[in-house]
Amino acid sequence: MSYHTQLSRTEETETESTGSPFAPHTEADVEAMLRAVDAESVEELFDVPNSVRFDGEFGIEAASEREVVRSVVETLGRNESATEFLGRGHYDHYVPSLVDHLADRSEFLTSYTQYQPEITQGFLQALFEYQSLLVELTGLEVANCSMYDAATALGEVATLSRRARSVTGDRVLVPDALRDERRAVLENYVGGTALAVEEYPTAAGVVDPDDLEDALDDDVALVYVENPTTTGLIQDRLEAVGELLAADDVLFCLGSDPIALSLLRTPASIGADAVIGDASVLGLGTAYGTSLGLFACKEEYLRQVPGRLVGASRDESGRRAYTLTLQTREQHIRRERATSNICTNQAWVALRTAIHAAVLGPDGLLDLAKECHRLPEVLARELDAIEGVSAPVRDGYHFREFRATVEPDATELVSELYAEGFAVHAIDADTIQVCVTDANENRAAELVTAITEVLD
Amino acid sequence: MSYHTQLSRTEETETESTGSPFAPHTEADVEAMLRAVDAESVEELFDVPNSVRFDGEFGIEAASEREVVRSVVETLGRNESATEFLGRGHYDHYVPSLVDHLADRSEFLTSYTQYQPEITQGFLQALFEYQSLLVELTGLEVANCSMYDAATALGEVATLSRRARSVTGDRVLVPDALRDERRAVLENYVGGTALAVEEYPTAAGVVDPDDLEDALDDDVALVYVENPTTTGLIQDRLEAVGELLAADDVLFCLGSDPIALSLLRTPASIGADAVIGDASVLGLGTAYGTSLGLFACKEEYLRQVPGRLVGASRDESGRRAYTLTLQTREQHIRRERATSNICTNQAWVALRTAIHAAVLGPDGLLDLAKECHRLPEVLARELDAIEGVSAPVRDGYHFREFRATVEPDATELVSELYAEGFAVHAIDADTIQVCVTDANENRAAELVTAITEVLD
Amino acid sequence: GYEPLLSEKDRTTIDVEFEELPDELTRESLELPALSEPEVARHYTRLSQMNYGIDSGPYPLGSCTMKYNPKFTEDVAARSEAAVHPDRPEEAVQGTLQLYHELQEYLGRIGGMDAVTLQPPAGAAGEFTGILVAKAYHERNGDGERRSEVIVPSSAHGTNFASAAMAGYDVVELPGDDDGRVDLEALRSAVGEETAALMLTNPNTLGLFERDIEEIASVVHDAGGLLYYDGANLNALLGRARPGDMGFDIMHYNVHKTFATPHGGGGPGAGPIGVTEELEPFLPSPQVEARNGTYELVEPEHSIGKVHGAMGNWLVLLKTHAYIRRLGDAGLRDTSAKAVLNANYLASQIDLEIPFGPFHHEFVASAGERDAAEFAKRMLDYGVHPPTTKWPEIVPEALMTEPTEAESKTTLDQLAAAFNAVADEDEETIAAAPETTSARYIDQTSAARSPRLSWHALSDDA
Amino acid sequence: GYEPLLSEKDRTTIDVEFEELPDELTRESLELPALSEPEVARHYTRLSQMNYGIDSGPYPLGSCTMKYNPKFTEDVAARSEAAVHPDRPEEAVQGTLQLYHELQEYLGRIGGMDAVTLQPPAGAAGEFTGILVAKAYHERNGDGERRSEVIVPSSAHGTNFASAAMAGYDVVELPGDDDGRVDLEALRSAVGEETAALMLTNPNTLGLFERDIEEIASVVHDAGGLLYYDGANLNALLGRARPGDMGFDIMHYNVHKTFATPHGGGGPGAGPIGVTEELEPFLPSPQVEARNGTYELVEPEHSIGKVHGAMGNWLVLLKTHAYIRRLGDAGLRDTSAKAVLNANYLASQIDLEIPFGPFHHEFVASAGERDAAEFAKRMLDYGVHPPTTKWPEIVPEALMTEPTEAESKTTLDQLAAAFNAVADEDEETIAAAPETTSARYIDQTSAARSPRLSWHALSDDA
Repeated sequence: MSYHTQLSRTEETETESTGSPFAPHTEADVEAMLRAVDAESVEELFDVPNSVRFDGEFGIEAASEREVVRSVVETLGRNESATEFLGRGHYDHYVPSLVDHLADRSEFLTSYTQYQPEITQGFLQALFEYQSLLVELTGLEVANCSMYDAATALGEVATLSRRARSVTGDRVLVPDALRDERRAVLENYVGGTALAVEEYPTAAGVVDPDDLEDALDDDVALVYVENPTTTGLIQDRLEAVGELLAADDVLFCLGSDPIALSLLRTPASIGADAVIGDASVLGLGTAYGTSLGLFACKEEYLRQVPGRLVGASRDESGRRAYTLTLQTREQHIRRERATSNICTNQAWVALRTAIHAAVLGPDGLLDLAKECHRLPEVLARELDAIEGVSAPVRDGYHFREFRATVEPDATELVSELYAEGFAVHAIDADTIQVCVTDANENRAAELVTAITEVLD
Repeated sequence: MSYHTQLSRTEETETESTGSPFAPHTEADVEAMLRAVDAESVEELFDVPNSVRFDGEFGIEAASEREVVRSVVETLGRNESATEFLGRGHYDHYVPSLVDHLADRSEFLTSYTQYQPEITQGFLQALFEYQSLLVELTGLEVANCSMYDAATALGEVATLSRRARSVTGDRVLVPDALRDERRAVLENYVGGTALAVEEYPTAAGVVDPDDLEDALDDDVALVYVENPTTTGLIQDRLEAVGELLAADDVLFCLGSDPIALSLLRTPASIGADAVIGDASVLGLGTAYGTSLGLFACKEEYLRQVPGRLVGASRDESGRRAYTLTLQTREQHIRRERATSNICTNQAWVALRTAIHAAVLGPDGLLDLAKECHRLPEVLARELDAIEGVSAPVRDGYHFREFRATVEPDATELVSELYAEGFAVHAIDADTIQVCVTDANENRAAELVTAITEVLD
Repeated sequence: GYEPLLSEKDRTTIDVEFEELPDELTRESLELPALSEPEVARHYTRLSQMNYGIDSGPYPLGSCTMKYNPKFTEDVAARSEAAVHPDRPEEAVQGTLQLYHELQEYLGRIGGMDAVTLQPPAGAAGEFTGILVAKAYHERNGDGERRSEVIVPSSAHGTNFASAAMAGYDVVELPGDDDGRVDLEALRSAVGEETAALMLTNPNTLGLFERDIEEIASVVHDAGGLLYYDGANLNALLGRARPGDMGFDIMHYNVHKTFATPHGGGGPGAGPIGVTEELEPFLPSPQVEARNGTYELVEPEHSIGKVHGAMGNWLVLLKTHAYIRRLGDAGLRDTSAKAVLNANYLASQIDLEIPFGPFHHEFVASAGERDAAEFAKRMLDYGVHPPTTKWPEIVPEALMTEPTEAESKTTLDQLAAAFNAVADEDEETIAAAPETTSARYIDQTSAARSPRLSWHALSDDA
Repeated sequence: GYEPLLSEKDRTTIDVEFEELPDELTRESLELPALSEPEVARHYTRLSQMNYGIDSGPYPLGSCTMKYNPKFTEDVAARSEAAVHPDRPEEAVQGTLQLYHELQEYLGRIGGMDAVTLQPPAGAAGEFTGILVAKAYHERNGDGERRSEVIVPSSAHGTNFASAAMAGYDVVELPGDDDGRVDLEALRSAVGEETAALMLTNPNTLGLFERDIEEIASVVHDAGGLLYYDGANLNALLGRARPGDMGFDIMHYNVHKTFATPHGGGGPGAGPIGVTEELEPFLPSPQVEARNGTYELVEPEHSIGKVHGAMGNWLVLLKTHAYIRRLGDAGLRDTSAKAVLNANYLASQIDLEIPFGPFHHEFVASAGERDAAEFAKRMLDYGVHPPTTKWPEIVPEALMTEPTEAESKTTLDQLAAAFNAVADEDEETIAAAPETTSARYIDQTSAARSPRLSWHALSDDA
């Protein structure tokens, strides 16, 4: 009886595992291989001094595939089941089934970075198309083929501003409404430089060019503005911001996402130098963190771009072909002088985003973006009609979400809504924030009813 | 704006659909194509007399992918959630994830019957390997590459017995314990012939060669025996049955399945001429009917076999290649003189079965089969310890399932167990039947508790 | 591409020993490949790469309706709630029964039939079921003995002949008219007291609508026969004409053709049948009926019994339900519009003789002097799947071509280019094909002459 | 294989008009491919067929640990319950937090570390996080200014250098010894008051265990520095030795290497880090802690803050959890056994110079007179993925080869045959490679000289 078939038995009978079910060796194989390397046992091959040899146990019990799946699913079942009306920078949209089926093809999923372009044309082309999507959406000339998430992309923009010769100064200005998490990541990314992060005042994230101007001085290297804001508002004075910043040697970075960019003013048209954000609003949605950092910028910063870039070239037969390019920016070539330390990025999520965008096409994207405006407008109006609720809190154009003041207590309301199967943000003692997209709009009416009943 | 992108919009905004989301035509395409065929409109192309033109509505509302998935899943949610301890010819076993991932590859799933072998070698080889698996399991020389299910395979064996020159007679003998459904299908398959279906007596499906001998006469064409029985028993006198039937010009057909065959006497060794059964116990399990008919027989019946056969050949370069073979048996060539009308069969389920068997390997298969004996033995013993339960009802060797008598009322017990989340068969007023495999054994202890409590 | 057999990678013999059962109940040994999960994963991944599916490119097999299979229907069918045991009592499976009932209703409306059974597990099984229903009907009318014939046009699918014969009928072949359609005179002389049914495909396998369908129905009905509709070509008529309205008494639906469920390399499919009110009592058991919001399994009064051991290919039916819901009325109508437009457009772009017309969903081109099978093999070298060949025989060296609604104009142009390129090539080139496929031309004759049907039958050097 | 760009199939410009927003807030137009679902399905199916993955064949990229990715972990990560919003309060996400906590524990035990954060979204992010922790520790000790250097061996991964630099450190490169390992004398002279940390891979990128690891640890610790373990090669040591026991203070885990989560064409991965008790207060926020059976998000006392906007690449972490559970102690131990056996066996079968040894999980062969990159391209023609090339530089024309535990002896023999066949070929043949791939040799130099990074940058004829 062969060694590994003993293991396949554990699959079904759950006798104790004696090894890895994913190592294909038969006993005969092991013997032949040991003979070939002139060893008596596998242990002999470990050149590890006895003093640091580990002979303990991890105390992790092996389990059959069936048991593991069952157990993990049961544990996940401990999560409260709730329809999420949560947003604040992390958004869910319906992902077409085709995205899963195509992205899960093992030739994509189980491949590595495309160091051998001749046998990885498929992924390279998909990433080239992803870059092209972002170029179209931002109006900027360059997009890389992925960062980890919006927060780390913001960090990378900040360090880029440090390297770019056209930019001077040590101050990085971010909106006072920036999510704490993004700010915290940014602080760590600039921690190795002379840059310091400072806030500029906004009205719940909406920038007033005059207030921004007051915060500006010669020492500002980077100004970061989000559109839409984390509070769900569409910026209405970006052109003025762009003009203000164009005059200076300041890098103007806009935070956004591919759905918003399908409808809103292109970053290029308001003078942005770079765009970062969360691109996984297409293709993945919220997944407790798994995400995709969008990164695009003007061509003048090309040599300072962090991360992978895919470029078009030709193969020996003269046919178009794709390859990773400008690798001399990267850590495996430039080491401590690289533009970033990033190596493994989020290529597969970028593939999902590209497929989702391809399924939607330009009309589908635009219509989805329009729904992101309409749905919160409608829901806010309906909530506003409830006694004790005032929504939206601020006049303005909404995208996906809005804030509402509630009486008597926002925290209590949110907690009671959880019990009813709805998740909304509590912002402070009398403010909630509600996010509505195509992913949860089917339960919006029930949310209205639930809020009415709780406040009644 | 193109025509089909209007449709992709409906995907997200649920405005009314104006056509198929799976037809890729732009408006410009349609215009150019109409010009090419010299038509003003598509309607013009329909050569349908007005008198039979349909201008009504089906009254089926289009829905977005998201809506359809949500709605179907919600409706399925109306099924009571219960752990099934049901068997009686339909069995569940854990299907490894790899089976889904490989069988779902679109090159397999979206292909058709292998009429062009040069571009369908992959599926042909998989089916050849499936046939080989059945040949090994049955010990017979020939297996086809799929039937619909066990019941229709039984029907096909009966009509084969009619065509086989070595077989005479008009009586088809089946066990009195045969499932009604299988009997009913068999009746329909022989309805176009002179064959008549009759029962022979058994002890809850277990055949007694003496009783069978009493039922035999010169007019018997086919004797069908199941091992294990629908009641969960392993036949213990098959060799005598085989000897009995070998003397006559009777076709001896055994009903079984690939897991049972991994452990039990090979049909060939007890003199069976053919084997039918449900092969989807590997690869699929119970799915409210979706199944896979196993069909194998001795080489002497080769030219009478129903369904597709894959054979080995060579291509022009001399390399081994596979092809559908002996197609002159089939309906598309032989028409009314074909061995069967079957065309579309269950190829994809056969692929799943083959993959599942490959993942298990011989040891895994055998161990799974052993568990199918051990688990019901243990559970029967535990149930027998409950006051008011006597299990198993009959001495013998069990496979997957067993019967138990219960007091005071089996129907009531079964109904109360449903309320507790367990499904078991009620056989008659005081008998239940319980099936336990690797798929539900994790809840067997809870079933014991539930039965104890209900009967308490 | 070449991939060794599993058995060439490993063949392990294990002794079957099991102390808990007497030796005479168990087998002695078992010899199968013992491979690890990574090896199995690569084996089948490579096999898949040696296979052509709809997602690989166009697949214009006439009469097979190979169209795009939407992926979301797979997700729905993969839900664990869908895979229940067939012996569950009605009350424990209301969700499944509701969907089952809805699909019965949808198909009835689409075909213009009064009642539908979903039980037949494939199109041919649907034919067999339909003929059994006809037979039961005639028998119930005391007419069973006399009505011993089923009439089938010569251009019909082979399954029609075989299904009728399986049900015990004599098959009467009906020659076609010069215009490729039913010859009314021939029909009149074929029909009589012995006629149990006429089986008809409409549009027929040449893609032609049987314009005289009402007359045909009268002839058959007047003689006391029933009219059976072979649904293989229904994709041509969705929302334009319904078999029930044309006078058909029985029809089957090929859900894996018309309703885009995957063909799965040859199944599973599903072949529901629809019947008129008169024939409803003869349908297989059980039917699903809705009563006061709950769903029940009901045995029709004069049911023929069963044609499948459980409820048919339920997972396939579930995909069908989801597909029909996705499209709705407008989507179904548009499906036929584009299928017919595509066939006509493609025909217009091919430089081969294409007799008859006007075409609906398909057409049959003639390879002329060339061998149609060789012509098709050469098309493989152009990266497309060829049409169905050598059938129907009324067209010499037939290339029966059905592009379906799911192909774009660009793809149709590529297909036409492949047809035309081969049409321009010399015999030698064509005969040497295919050159670019994973296997070269395969010898089917010798495979049939000395059949080797399992790895046990291969010698070591084979 | 060749597949046009989406933009070559269609480019549709739509006007962006939306009455509900002022014109100045919206863009003017949007130009993107407008394709139907069937067209999109074929596009990406074909692209996938032009890509090589682990399920296609062996992938012995040194230092990348490309091993079989079990499929069930994908199913677990695809569960809707797994995809919750990161702003859910603790009490609403106890299941997720329990798994998160269990994985922290598992990794701690496997690495011999006292505490683990799962937040870093990749291996390099783990390095950066680890160095930030070291920095925070030194700063807290009032030693931040002085300790301005991180020492990195010359054979280390490029990320080590870059991560240290990103954290603001001066990088001191440590030359290797003649035996391919750390030169203790060189280390002693490099270490000093300025040393914040030494970053080390063990086994190193030559596959060699740093036998003097305890001595190395003493040297660094005595100088007040910290020892950082680059976990890229942990697959060689599972259950045989633990970084924590060797004296490392900080380590990262590459779950997409050691724990078989898919590389995804370049991510997502995950790079958890483990630290000693002393460094635990500096870990990123939040940590998941278990208190009386409930799980809480806790900010460590002197936390460095955050290195990712949410909880890291959670779906990848979930797969890691499932994989570790599947294997358990024995499976993990066996993983390293087979990985080391495979590397040694493969090395024994290759007719090239392979300096140094004994090897653990990988080895570096020398292409000798040949160009390693060209050698690798030629291997593509033998249907296998070549090794990592030209690195580490200590071996001339390096072919850095890591077969992992998941390859069978048969596959290793095929790999060795590919190495040996190329080794026997003449320069011309090698230079002409590859010949059988979907693209021929690609000019990377001109791609970099005039970068074309989107379809907008392509002229019509390009």
